[in-house]
Amino acid sequence: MEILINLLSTLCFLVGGFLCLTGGIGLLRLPDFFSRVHAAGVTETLATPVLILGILIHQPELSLDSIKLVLIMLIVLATNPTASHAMAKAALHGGQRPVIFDQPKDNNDAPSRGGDLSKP
Amino acid sequence: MDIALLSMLSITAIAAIRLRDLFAVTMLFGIYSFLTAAFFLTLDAIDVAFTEAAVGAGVTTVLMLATLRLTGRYEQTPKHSPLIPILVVCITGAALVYGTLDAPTVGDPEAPSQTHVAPRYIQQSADEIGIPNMVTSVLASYRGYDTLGETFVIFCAGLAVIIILGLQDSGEIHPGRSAIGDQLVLRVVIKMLLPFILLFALYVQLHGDYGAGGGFQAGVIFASGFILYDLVFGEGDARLIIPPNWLRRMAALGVLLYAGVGVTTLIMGKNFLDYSALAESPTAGQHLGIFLVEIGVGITVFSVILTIFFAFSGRARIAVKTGRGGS
Amino acid sequence: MRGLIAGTVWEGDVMLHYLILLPVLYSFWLMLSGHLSPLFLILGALSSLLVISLQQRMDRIDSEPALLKITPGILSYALWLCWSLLKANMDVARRIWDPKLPIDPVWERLDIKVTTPGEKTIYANSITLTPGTLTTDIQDDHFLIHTLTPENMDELRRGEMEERILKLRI
Amino acid sequence: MIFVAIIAILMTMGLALIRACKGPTAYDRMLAANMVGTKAVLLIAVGGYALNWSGFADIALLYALINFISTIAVMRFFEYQKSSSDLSGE
Repeated sequence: MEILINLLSTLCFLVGGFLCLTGGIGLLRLPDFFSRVHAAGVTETLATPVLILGILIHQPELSLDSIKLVLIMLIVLATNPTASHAMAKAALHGGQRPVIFDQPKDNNDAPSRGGDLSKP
Repeated sequence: MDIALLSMLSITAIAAIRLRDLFAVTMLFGIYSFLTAAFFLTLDAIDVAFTEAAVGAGVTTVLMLATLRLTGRYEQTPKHSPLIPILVVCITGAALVYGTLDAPTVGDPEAPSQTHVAPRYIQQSADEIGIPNMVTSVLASYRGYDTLGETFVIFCAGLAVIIILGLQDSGEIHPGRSAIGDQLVLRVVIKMLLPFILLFALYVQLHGDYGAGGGFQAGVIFASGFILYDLVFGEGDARLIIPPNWLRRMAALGVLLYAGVGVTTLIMGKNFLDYSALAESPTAGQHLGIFLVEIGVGITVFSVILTIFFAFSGRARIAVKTGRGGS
Repeated sequence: MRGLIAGTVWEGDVMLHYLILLPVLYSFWLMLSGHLSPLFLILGALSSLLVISLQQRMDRIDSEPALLKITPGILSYALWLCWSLLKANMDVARRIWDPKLPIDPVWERLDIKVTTPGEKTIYANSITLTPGTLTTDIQDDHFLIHTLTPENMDELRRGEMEERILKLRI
Repeated sequence: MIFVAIIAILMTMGLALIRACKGPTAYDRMLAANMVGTKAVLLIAVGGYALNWSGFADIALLYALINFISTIAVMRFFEYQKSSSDLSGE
């Protein structure tokens, strides 16, 4: 049983650490602001819960701190997309436009660059 | 971990100096604060880390940004050569490093800071004050004078800002949406989150005896909650909820509460701020005294920080208005 | 009064909201504090009441109360969201580590069926929470979505997430 | 094993720092700063657990809240700055 717990928590820490790094690499590699938001999302949406899950499994017994860790996870999950969305909207409002490599589909309803979206 | 944090700190600092875009510099300072607080944690200074997180990363960033609204976004390129400042900094730094050669190493049991009053605080505070968190008992009881002085300093800072920038009453302000106030998601999430932030601040205020926290941090967090509300729902609404003239009175009230506790102990025949006079048993008196004093600190810090924020943002609004009239 | 989550609300709804919020806040306090001495229980109750009264003042002044609604479907939605988060994360992580960086960002309009502010918030935040998709703007009848790949966009257009949110009846 | 996670978090903070220094736009810096903040929350939660700091959960909770507030503040003032500079540009 103990071996299983150790194995599981180790797995959680490794996966969480790896996901964190993925986000960091993505933040550097991706070409424009909007795609970088996705990279930041990877770290925040999965790495945080996985790492906190790792701690929860690793702990010998439930305590007040474990409840607080769950609260932290919930707050991060609630605030992070909000902040990302608000940043994306601010960037849009500030005149940034996403880089789109090519437009294979000819959607009529697709917003043209700098079209009616930039309504203040 | 220390080395990694320290090297990141220096990278941030150098980048902050090199950049001319003050917005970017402010954000880098935010990062710097986060790193500093993490560093304090590795030194096991929980209370300091708590303060650094609340003040350095939260309120300072907001106030610096509010200042940037009043000034400009870009720093002017300096006209003089950087050589002389660099020389001065190098000499001072070298002198400081030379000074540390004589200083005892961290954790040396023979160091003066460990042999003077610290043993008494560590060994006897639990008996004398009856509070598990030593930092709180040192801050509010042993060093009660210092903390009273600090509270006065904060109060005076608030006064100075009001005198220089002025604080408009809510009469001339019309409630309205702020620049990013039309963001639906932000409004909903913040309205849901705000009660929890405020309750967390109250928890920090009231649990200073047991864990990291106390009046200073709690006041800052409580004020941050209102600043957040102001940022999203517009300052008209925020000023209706806490009118600026309340804030002025509350700032004075906090200081008066603190000093009043001191005067009460005087009247009851003990020294100024010797809380053991407040109840039959000395520890119960200490508990009550520290509790009241911390509340005084919390009220003052909260109202002064919010006052400063309102004064800055109100000033910025006037600046924009007159700028528009001129063009 | 205009509610921030449910559309139009009445005074009674608002009172009920505070009645729900009070125990929620008090349990939050208990989770934070962990001290069960009478002093701290009373202080917690007083603090919760203070926060509620401040909240009430805010609601009265901006007249946009955010009403809590607890619906039974929320748990199953959360589980489903976790599962789709897992899938999306693996996909994006794979693309980031791929030396060729196989991304093809799309930025398009997505027509929505959700109407109330609460549903819109949950939908927009769920989209943003899922890596690979990002809500950049919210209008009355459509979102603007930025996705890393066209497949992500097609997934959204199929509208499974939206159906599930509509079933929540928030 | 928990130290592998800590090192990974520290490295991620470093990578985000590089992005914050490089820019190029203010929004990128904002994003990087936000990410450093969330990584600090994680670092305190994981590191605090591993090294047995007392009260680490409180501080991580505070960080999570403060990080959000400062991101919103940066955004708000950035928008404001832009709109007022537009005004003066007219």
